[in-house]
Amino acid sequence: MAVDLSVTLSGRTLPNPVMTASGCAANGRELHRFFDVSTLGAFVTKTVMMDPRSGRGTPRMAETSSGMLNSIGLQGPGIHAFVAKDLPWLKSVGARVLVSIAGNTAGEFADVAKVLVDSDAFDCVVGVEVNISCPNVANRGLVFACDPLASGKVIALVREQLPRDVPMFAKLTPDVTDIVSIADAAVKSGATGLTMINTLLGMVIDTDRLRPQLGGITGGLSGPSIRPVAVRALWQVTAAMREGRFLTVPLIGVGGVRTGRDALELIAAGATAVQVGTATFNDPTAPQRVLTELEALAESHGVARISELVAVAHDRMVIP
Amino acid sequence: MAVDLSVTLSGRTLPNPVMTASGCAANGRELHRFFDVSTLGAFVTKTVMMDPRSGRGTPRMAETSSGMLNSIGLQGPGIHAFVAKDLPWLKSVGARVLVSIAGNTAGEFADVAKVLVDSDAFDCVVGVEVNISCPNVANRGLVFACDPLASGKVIALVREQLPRDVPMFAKLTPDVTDIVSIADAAVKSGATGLTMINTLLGMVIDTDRLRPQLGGITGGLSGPSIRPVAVRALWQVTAAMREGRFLTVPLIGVGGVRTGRDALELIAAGATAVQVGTATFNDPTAPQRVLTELEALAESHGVARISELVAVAHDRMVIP
Amino acid sequence: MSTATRDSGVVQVRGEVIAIRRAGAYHHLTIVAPGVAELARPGQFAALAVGGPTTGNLLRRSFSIHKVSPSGTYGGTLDLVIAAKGAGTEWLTALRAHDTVDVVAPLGRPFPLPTEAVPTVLVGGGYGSAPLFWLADVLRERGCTVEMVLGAASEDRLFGVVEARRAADRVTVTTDDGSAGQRGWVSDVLPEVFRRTGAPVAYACGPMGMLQSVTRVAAEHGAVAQVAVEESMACGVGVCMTCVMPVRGKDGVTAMVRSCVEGPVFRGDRIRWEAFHDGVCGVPEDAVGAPKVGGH
Amino acid sequence: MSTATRDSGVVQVRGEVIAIRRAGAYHHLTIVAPGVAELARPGQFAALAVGGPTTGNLLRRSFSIHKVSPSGTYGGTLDLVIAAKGAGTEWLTALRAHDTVDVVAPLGRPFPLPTEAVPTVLVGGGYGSAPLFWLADVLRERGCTVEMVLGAASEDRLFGVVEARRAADRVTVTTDDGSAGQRGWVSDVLPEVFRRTGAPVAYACGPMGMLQSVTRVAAEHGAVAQVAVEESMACGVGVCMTCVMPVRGKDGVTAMVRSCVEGPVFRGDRIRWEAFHDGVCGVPEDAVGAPKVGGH
Ligand SMILES: Cc1cc2nc3c(=O)[nH]c(=O)nc-3n(C[C@H](O)[C@H](O)[C@H](O)COP(=O)(O)OP(=O)(O)OC[C@H]3O[C@@H](n4cnc5c(N)ncnc54)[C@H](O)[C@@H]3O)c2cc1C
Ligand SMILES: Cc1cc2nc3c(=O)[nH]c(=O)nc-3n(C[C@H](O)[C@H](O)[C@H](O)COP(=O)(O)OP(=O)(O)OC[C@H]3O[C@@H](n4cnc5c(N)ncnc54)[C@H](O)[C@@H]3O)c2cc1C
Ligand SMILES: Cc1cc2nc3c(=O)[nH]c(=O)nc-3n(C[C@H](O)[C@H](O)[C@H](O)COP(=O)(O)O)c2cc1C
Ligand SMILES: Cc1cc2nc3c(=O)[nH]c(=O)nc-3n(C[C@H](O)[C@H](O)[C@H](O)COP(=O)(O)O)c2cc1C
Ligand code: FES
Ligand code: FES
Repeated sequence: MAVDLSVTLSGRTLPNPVMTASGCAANGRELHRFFDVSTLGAFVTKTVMMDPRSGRGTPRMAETSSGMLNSIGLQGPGIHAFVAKDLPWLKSVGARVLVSIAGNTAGEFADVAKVLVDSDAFDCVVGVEVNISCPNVANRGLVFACDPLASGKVIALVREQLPRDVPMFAKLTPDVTDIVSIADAAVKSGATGLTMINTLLGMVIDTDRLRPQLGGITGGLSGPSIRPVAVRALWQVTAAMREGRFLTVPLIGVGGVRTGRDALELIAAGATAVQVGTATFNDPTAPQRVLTELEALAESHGVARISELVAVAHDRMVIP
Repeated sequence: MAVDLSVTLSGRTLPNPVMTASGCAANGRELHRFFDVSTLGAFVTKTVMMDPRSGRGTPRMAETSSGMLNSIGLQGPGIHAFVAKDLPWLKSVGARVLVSIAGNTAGEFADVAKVLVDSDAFDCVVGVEVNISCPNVANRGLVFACDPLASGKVIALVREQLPRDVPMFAKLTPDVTDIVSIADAAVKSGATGLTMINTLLGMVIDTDRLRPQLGGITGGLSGPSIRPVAVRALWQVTAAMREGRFLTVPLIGVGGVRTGRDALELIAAGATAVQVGTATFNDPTAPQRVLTELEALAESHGVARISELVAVAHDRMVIP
Repeated sequence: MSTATRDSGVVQVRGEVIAIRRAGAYHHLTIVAPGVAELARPGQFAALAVGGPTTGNLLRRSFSIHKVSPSGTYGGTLDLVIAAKGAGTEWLTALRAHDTVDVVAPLGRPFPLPTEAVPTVLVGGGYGSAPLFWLADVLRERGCTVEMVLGAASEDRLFGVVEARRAADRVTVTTDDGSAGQRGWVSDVLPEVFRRTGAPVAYACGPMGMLQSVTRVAAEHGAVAQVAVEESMACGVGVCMTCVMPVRGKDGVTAMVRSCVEGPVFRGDRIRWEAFHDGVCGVPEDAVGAPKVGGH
Repeated sequence: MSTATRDSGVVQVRGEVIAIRRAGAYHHLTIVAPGVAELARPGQFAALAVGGPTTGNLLRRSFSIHKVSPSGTYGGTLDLVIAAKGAGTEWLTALRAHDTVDVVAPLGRPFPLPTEAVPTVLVGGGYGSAPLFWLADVLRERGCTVEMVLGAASEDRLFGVVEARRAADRVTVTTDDGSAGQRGWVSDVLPEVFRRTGAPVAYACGPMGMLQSVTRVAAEHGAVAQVAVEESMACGVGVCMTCVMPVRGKDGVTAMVRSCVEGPVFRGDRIRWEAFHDGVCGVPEDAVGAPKVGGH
């Protein structure tokens, strides 16, 4: 019997829970050579800011054990070019789009959101992902998502720009002492959902040249190596919501998903939807393959709806 | 030409910079079947607390991509049995011992240190590693090392128990927003060095049973997968010390070291000595092999002393 | 090739696979592993590194030693019987002749042998029978009679039925689905075997549930069960503390002991079976250092 | 086997290695990869997954396509020339016949061909010569004359000297140590080659330093250099933005462009060589979206 794969995220129903991860799929055209991107639950675009950005110098990557470091520096065309070219293309192929936005200041986030909302192709947008895991120019470059106050401020300002019915996900960094307090602040400030996790801050040293391997010195660690951290973050925030510490909102899981089994792991920990990032570099069809594998796995667990598996592990603990 | 491998850690000179990691080598006898543990720079013992502890139920481990999770729960014989049996044995084979201690409360850390100092075999101890990455019973189980104040308190109390000339290393967790502030607090409170990093908090869900795989639900993530986080932590703290933000103390690097090249990476980031943990489970001779490989690599870099390579990457950045 | 390991009863050696063949649902590997045969005793195990140089699977996989032979055309060999179930065992069972694999062996405590010539019962579940044929040979050399009971879910999951007929004085086979031997569990036939043989000792290797019932039935017949357990192991050599289980010592005190060094063979009646539940094992309240209420 | 990929000029296919042989310091692999040959043009590359199912090395490795053949006993094949230097290339060069490897190809932009029959110069450094023989064939089919210059550190690091004699009208070889051909660098002999041939276009593939000097010498002789660059690539398909370099567009504006989709072949005079320094490349101040002083 076919499993109903549809999931509802803050009022928007998607045909299935699998998405690309921001920055790991560009804006769609490249992957569309390998599979039809409209078959995914949603397509998540590369984080876009107000102005065009060159990003950092190179090298921008280092392979690590079961993962990689990147220091792209949010290279992108700027929101105006994005809404003029990328978003209409995604709409033209029938994709449901989760647009990732960022800013150097809280105000810039809101400005980017405004341009997006006013754009022609906005009706293909099923939500906005607010990438608060980027440096706050006003606070010595401290990442917004490391501080509940700064996080809350960004979310509140973006919320004002978005129509009420547009879902807004705050994307959190795991590089904090207490991710629950950041989640709490984001939800209280109006996030209708949370995406977890962004990359971990890491570094690789080139042992031949004895210097940092990345031009940007530190970079973001991603890939299967970090999946246990993503699962833990989803678990903690789900547990906090179940305890009623703040409003229950849907979570989007991301971090190290390479197979349908990995996706199920994040779902069982609390994610309603799942993004596939670095695995796409290993296999350009990864998001689609993960979806197929996840479907088969859900079927083998005998559920009628994939949503029955969301957070299921919280109810299945064995206390001997 | 042979490289001089000796390193000095807070006044104690060790023949080389390679150590076991606490909890990854038991207390010596088992590995001594594979290589002579006295050939290492130092042998780091499993964290010991005041009383015997059973540790947690099982499963206690999960393999992860290029790493593993553990939730042992600090199983151990208690400090009295340790000083009666384990320490004398290590002394009898000529090992230099770095003793890892912990407590449920700041006071317990100090009590454990006192028993250790008063013990007969104490002269083989080249330092104490204070494992503050464990839960503080007095503060809802929050890990000491997540809070600068709690960290400082433990360190100050242990310091009082140790003779002036006994090096004391605070072992830090990477699960914090700002590791430099914890390092700062530990050094200001009397740590003569820092060990970085302990495991990252992680979790694995068994996707057949749809429940947490570990009996203890969450566990510590270790192995090559976390090496980029260790390198980053060593780099940040070294950079802060070089900027004069607090006293410069030696760092012991730990996290994902499997080869001599990995050890060199941590050394180039700022570590004076290096511990080999999870890799020992893959290869019981790993600590000794890492030492051999590190020596060859140092030679290939043409240095006379390994200490010339400590933090060398900070001086070799290319800013194009 | 072999690392001289300090006269310590264990070697680490880069083994060479010289034969690999299917045996029902399992793969039977023969590995040249100099030094192992001279040290190994029935009930001990080998820990193999998996995945090759680029692998992301760091932990060793443990397997009961099926048999060893000290010399041969290629030097000492080691035989293992492996069920492919996950990444590591799939890699191992896909090896080809002449591939190499890093082996640490022998590990753990062997089956203790009776000091006198007594009747014995050997019980194997699935691939758990692998170490029993060699054990049977050793027991028979000592004048013991050996009766074997082999059980599995289905015929393809039985290992060594033919070999059993050679190694044992009598063999009973059970399968859950009746595809071979008697339909049912080994515990269904065991009472009769104990009654018939009057064996004071049973040796068993297989799933935990089976080991528990062998222990129970043995006790009901006044026999001692020596069981080889299988607990998740990260290191296999005693340094990680992941493989513990609650076992009562000679002094009656329960401790969480490492099954890789103090086991894998334990007296069944010393294991605190009641602490095991659906793949999870708790710490009995009376165990040494058990968490106090409200404590750690 | 091959994944039909939406008429998009690229296929992902589980290739089968049918031959692997040493060629000096390199390994020459022939892989059955149906669908690639029909789409590929000289200068494009293939991205291979490495390490097998348990690997911790996730990123694909990129290699210039040496040649393709649309049909054959085994179906279309793809040839690559690989230098073992790290984990991935060591794994690839240790493959044996009948092993499989996941291939995505062809990728990137090919060498642009002259519209008229003109003299051409092809310059290869080390394994950088791999794509040039096929290019030479295509150029000669169009009536171009081809003069080849092959350089390397030492004789064993030259690739295809014999093949060059077949494919080109004239061949010059240089090695840093003089172990074959002329001692020195390709840039030492290039001025003479340009003078002699009057070629308006040069094609080059090899280390960045070499590409820069080919560009310079070509410009000095009024020629355009088309160079195939090698920048660290995480995905090879245009989605990760790791492989960028500063390149001036037709409009004169510099942008950080992806060398995997807008390259790997660029006009040499469009690359902002001055931004490269000892393995690191900065963002020129005048590049689109470059960090402002005090800005990001
Ligand atoms: C003392 C002992 C003897 C054994 N003898 C045999 C034998 O003769 N034949 C045989 O086929 N199997 C035997 N096993 C079980 C075998 O070790 C596991 O099936 C194997 O480790 C699974 O590895 P995997 O990579 O296929 O599975 P995965 O699930 O990928 O393994 C993940 C991790 O869990 C550990 N693990 C998983 N299952 C087990 C298990 N049952 N026991 C211990 N660790 C486990 C693995 O070692 C690995 O670290 C024995 C186990 C022990 C402890
Ligand atoms: C367009 C292109 C064509 C190439 N053609 C060839 C060829 O024909 N023959 C050949 O031998 N090599 C070629 N290379 C270089 C080849 O890709 C690298 O040598 C290889 O990726 C190194 O992998 P490794 O695992 O051995 O090294 P590692 O150092 O372990 O690689 C680590 C990571 O860095 C990346 N990386 C390292 N060096 C390079 C590099 N030079 N270029 C791109 N990525 C790199 C790897 O892909 C991997 O992700 C080409 C590279 C590019 C970009
Ligand atoms: C090359 C690269 C670029 C990324 N760019 C972005 C980005 O622009 N915005 C963002 O929110 N996350 C970005 N990420 C983070 C991913 O979206 C994702 O959160 C993270 O990589 C963990 O998932 P993974 O392990 O599946 O890759 C990037 C990751 C990588 C590897
Ligand atoms: C099984 C296991 C047990 C550990 N026990 C301790 C411990 O008792 N005390 C401690 O300070 N660290 C403990 N650690 C952490 C290690 O000492 C080390 O900091 C960490 O594993 C990272 O290093 P690695 O990647 O080399 O393993 C343990 C790690 C593992 C894997
Ligand atoms: S498996 Fe590591 S102590 Fe037993
Ligand atoms: S390698 Fe990923 S965009 Fe070029």
